[in-house]
Amino acid sequence: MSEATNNEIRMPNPEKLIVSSSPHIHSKSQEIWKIMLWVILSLLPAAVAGVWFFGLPALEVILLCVIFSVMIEMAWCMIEGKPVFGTIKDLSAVVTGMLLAFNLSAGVPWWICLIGAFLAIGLGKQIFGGLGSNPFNPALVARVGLLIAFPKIMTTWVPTRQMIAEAPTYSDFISRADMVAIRAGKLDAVTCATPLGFAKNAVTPQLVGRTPLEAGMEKFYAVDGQDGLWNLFIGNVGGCLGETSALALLIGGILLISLKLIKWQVPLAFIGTVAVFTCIVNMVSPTTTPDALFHVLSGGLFLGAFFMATDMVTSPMTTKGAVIFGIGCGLITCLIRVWGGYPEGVSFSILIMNALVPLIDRFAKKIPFGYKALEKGEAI
Amino acid sequence: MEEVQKKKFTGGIHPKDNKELSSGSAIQNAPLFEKYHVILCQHIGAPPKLVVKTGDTVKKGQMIAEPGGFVSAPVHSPTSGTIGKIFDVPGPSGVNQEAVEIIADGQDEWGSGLDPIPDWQNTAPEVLKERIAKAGIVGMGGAAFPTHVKLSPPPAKKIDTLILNGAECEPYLTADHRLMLERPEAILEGASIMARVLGIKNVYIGIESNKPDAIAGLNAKSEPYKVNVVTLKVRYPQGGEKQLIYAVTGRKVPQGMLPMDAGCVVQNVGTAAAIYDAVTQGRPLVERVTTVTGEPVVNPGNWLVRIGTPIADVIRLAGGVSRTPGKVILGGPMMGFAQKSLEVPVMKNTSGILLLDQVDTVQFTSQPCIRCGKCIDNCPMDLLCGTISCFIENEKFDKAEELHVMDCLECGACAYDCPAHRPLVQHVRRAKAEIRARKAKQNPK
Amino acid sequence: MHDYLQVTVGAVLVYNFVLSRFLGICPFLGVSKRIDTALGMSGAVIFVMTLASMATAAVFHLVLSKPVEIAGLGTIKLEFLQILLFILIIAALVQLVEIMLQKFSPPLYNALGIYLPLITTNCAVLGVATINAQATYSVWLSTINGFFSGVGFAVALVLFASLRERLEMAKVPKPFEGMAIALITAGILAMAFMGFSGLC
Amino acid sequence: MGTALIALVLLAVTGAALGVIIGLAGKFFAVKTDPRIEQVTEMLPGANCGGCGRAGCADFAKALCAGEAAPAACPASSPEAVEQIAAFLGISAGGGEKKVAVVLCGGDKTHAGQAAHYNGVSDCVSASLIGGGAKGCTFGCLGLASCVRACPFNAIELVNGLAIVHNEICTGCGNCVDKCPRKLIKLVPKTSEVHVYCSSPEKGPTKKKVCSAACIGCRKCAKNAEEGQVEMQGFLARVNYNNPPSAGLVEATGCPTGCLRTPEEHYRQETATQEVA
Repeated sequence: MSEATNNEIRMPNPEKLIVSSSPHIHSKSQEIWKIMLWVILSLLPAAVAGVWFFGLPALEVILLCVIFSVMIEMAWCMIEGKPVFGTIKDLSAVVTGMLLAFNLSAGVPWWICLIGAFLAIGLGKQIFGGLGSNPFNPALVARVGLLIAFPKIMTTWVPTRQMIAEAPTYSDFISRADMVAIRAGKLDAVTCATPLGFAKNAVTPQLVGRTPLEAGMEKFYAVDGQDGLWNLFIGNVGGCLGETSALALLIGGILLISLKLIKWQVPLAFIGTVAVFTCIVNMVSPTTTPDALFHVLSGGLFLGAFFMATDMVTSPMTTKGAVIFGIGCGLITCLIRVWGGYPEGVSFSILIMNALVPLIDRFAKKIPFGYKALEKGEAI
Repeated sequence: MEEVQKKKFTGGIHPKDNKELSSGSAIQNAPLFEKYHVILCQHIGAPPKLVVKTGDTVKKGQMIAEPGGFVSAPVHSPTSGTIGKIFDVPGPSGVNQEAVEIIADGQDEWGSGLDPIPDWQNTAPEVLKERIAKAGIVGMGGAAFPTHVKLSPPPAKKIDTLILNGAECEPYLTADHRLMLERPEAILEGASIMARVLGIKNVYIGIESNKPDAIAGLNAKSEPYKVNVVTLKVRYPQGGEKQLIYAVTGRKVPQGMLPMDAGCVVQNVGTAAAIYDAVTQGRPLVERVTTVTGEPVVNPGNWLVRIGTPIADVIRLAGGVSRTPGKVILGGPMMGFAQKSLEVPVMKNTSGILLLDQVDTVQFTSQPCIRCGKCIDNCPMDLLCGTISCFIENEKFDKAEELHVMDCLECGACAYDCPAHRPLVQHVRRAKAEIRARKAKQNPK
Repeated sequence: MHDYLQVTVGAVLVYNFVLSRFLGICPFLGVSKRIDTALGMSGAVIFVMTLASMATAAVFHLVLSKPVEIAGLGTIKLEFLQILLFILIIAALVQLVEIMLQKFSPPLYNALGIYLPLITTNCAVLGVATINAQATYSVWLSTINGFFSGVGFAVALVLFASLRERLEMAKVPKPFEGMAIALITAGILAMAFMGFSGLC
Repeated sequence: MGTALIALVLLAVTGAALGVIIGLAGKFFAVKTDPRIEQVTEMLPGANCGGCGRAGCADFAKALCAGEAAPAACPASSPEAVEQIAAFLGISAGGGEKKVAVVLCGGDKTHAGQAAHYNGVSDCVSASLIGGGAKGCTFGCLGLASCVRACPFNAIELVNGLAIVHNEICTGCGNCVDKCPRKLIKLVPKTSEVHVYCSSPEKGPTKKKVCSAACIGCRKCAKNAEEGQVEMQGFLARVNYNNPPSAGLVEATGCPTGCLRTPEEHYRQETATQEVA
């Protein structure tokens, strides 16, 4: 080859080359912000359902939580000396904000959102070193923290639009509590109980000649008419704004599972354990707790099973561990729901299982390729 | 005879293979260049000893360095000419290595001193094995382990299967693919020679299903050689030794052991063709097929280049680049080595020269692991990659060892899918180096 | 039966010594850096708590709860001696455990270091003794309560140790490194355990 | 009065009984330990640096009491502390010169360029495994602070991409020596006043291409020093640390690239170039 042609050929400039370890290419679809974006998208059905049932105040709570979460993350990064827009770009703060809002009643005042966002982002995540280092689910840290600090506000539920419109007898069972004081003029001054609250008989006075559970359940079905379970499924019941609609959560959950962003074993083990456990208890002693279907559809079980227990950072990494984690969550949830002091145990159970994750990780390891062959002596 | 793979390993990834860039272009012979830099140690094992000195004249194929032991291989001159200086050139691993400069005289005259053995079917296996050793043949797929050593299993190990690796699971690379298309007989006959050396009957050739033309071509010619062509699922790292054995035979190589512990010997298809040349033509390993590819390359393709050609010359053959690449990689994008110099010569195991645009290369970060578990799902060895890398990052090498970090293939399937862009393979390499150093310190032998 | 179940579940989960009663925080924070030492400490605490409960309950029922009549001095109730006597017994017990450990398991003895003698003055041990006395549990029930209180302590300690092993690899901001983040984690853990309240 | 008496008697009896039990247990299960071990451990610095070759200070103290080691084997103790331990145990302190570590490379960011961009783990071992690191000189300091992290005494500082040991803090424990993948760190006598800050065995012109502060093998220093004080190892001048030259050599030589320096001058110049950069 002659010198002349050599000069025309453009060659790479060695000084501009990058040296780094193999592999040199990367899957373009695997980015933290893309994962978070999918989670946000799959949370949207539940958000829409929340706004549909609880009205614009629900939207306001969602927006406030998201905005506060993002702002607190930015502020934290600023104080810590990190780039202010550095970590919000991965959208994890938005996800945390949404999950936090889903765990609040539609009727909470703005400052609950602020405190919740601070608990979630500050105490739940950034204090441990940011995304990836937090051992507990940030949104749940905030929810449990708020529940303990402000029990009254956190257990005051607003009824859905349909409930107010359709059931004139509704007012018999609502306590005209201090809703006015909480959100002056924004909602009707009514509150209602969650289905699990009815079951726990936490708010209804006991009727003569019936067990507390029967009385509670009767009231639940009386409030919601014949379609009690259907209402439970679509979310036309009282509760946190994002947890009531099992249908919407199921849609989002299936989206996440089909994208392989969460392990399907966790929700299955979680919900399955609750179903089996409550079914057994209900069969042995029907007066202790309602039937399994009621338990599965009520409370924050779907939200917890699909979106909180499956949080990558705070759940085990192996499939084996994920199953153990799910079963553990289910058991603790049932324990608290059936015999505990709180009507709902999903948040507590996930938080406790979060703490167990390092131990689960330690014992639920995978057997590397070729190790079984070594033990069995399959070698020739 | 065509077969379908028996077992499928768990994990693995399916990156876009981009093989269409160069798979259509036939192997071209590279022209003779003025100078070659032949690195002396081109294999795993004892370094060879130089047998020529500056000023000597050599013929093409003449031995310029003799083996330094049993696990070693000789090195031959890629062309006829005179020996220039003996100096250090940048090696593919980035460390300078001793090399011999050969100034071509333009005659390109053969003089290997090895006679062809056309009647190998009736030649003693020992003679064939010696020929393979003398021809300096090493594994051409990547590891560069001397082939005659692989063909000399200890008598205690019963070998019953020879597997030719034609999976070529690395994206971009097409050298093996073209070789299988253009020289199927050489590969099949080379396989038969190896089968004779090993004294076995079962010979398989595993090819990923994305090369249907190669499968069909080899199938059509395989009958007289009694070689079974196995179609493999397209999955990286299907071409990993242990994964290939598992796919073809259904046997798992026990942890920490070699393929021969599962009764198998695995050889690259390029090695088989080189053995064919060495035995039937009497030609030592002085040239090989290399793919030059990547989006920035003007004319990607496959070239038969002499060992010792600086990669700058090879890139020039492909017309240079149309834009500044971000990386120059020897080997494939998953396991190859990024280069900082274009003076690195082609080695016996250089299967490809890959140039990548900067936007296509991964930008590693030290972001914390978000524990998504992608790496664990992808790992073909079923290791807890993410946890291991966290331990290594905190210099807890003993804990990483407890999690079997030493079994890692470094295939890169973990880091490929890591949403946090963590340099998992680099962590593993560091841990392996540190653990080996610690062990060497504990028992200095 | 119900009594036993209530005592068991109560001691382990609901009235967990560390996470609910906030007793025994010193060894909880001190020996929770590694799971191995946490397990050793847990064993020691379970052992001491069980024995201490049994011994103190026996003393309580035999001596302290009964009015003693002594000639010339009249009837005296000795309950006021409870804490003094309990501390004496516990201190002696711990001393015994320490001597035994040093003899039979030197690595554990070394690993526990200063914390073993600290069990002597550990409020959790004295706590379980006084709780037993307050609730006037029988000797048998006291022993069970002591054992399961120890188990509850162990559960909290091992959980916490595993969390701290993980936190060691986290990039915690400078001001919160070390004990600060450990205390915050313990706080969240205690919050989570509040979910068990009302179980019995 | 009676109550107090009863209380006293009761406590005294219980205490006495328990005391007897513990006393007996102590006798039966007695473990013999050398009380000196604990005291010696307290006299040691407690950095657990491993510089003595033992697993931490407590292990070293055990070895000291057993007579298996000499107090001076502890590199981190001051001479006074060594004397104190020797006096306490009634043994000789043991000889040995005080050593310090030195990073024999002067290729900072200003003088030695990068051949390519490095993207990966910020650790020297990791970087050297990937294409031998991105630095132009394949023998120079990678500047990714592996030795800085390895030092239990914070004696190594990264100045302008170059690791520099602070002699006054360094105890010579040698933890950093193994950490350097380029083998640039040597333990030298604390008294040595001059070093050749280069470790590249390559030929002068080759070195010059990648680093302007390299030893080009001009032999000026070897000629100016006394016989045997500076040796030539191929193309590299090496100070003979068994017979180190005095600081005056620097001025006498006038090293053309300035890689022959005293440690103080080395630190001063690198800080100065860092400020410029």
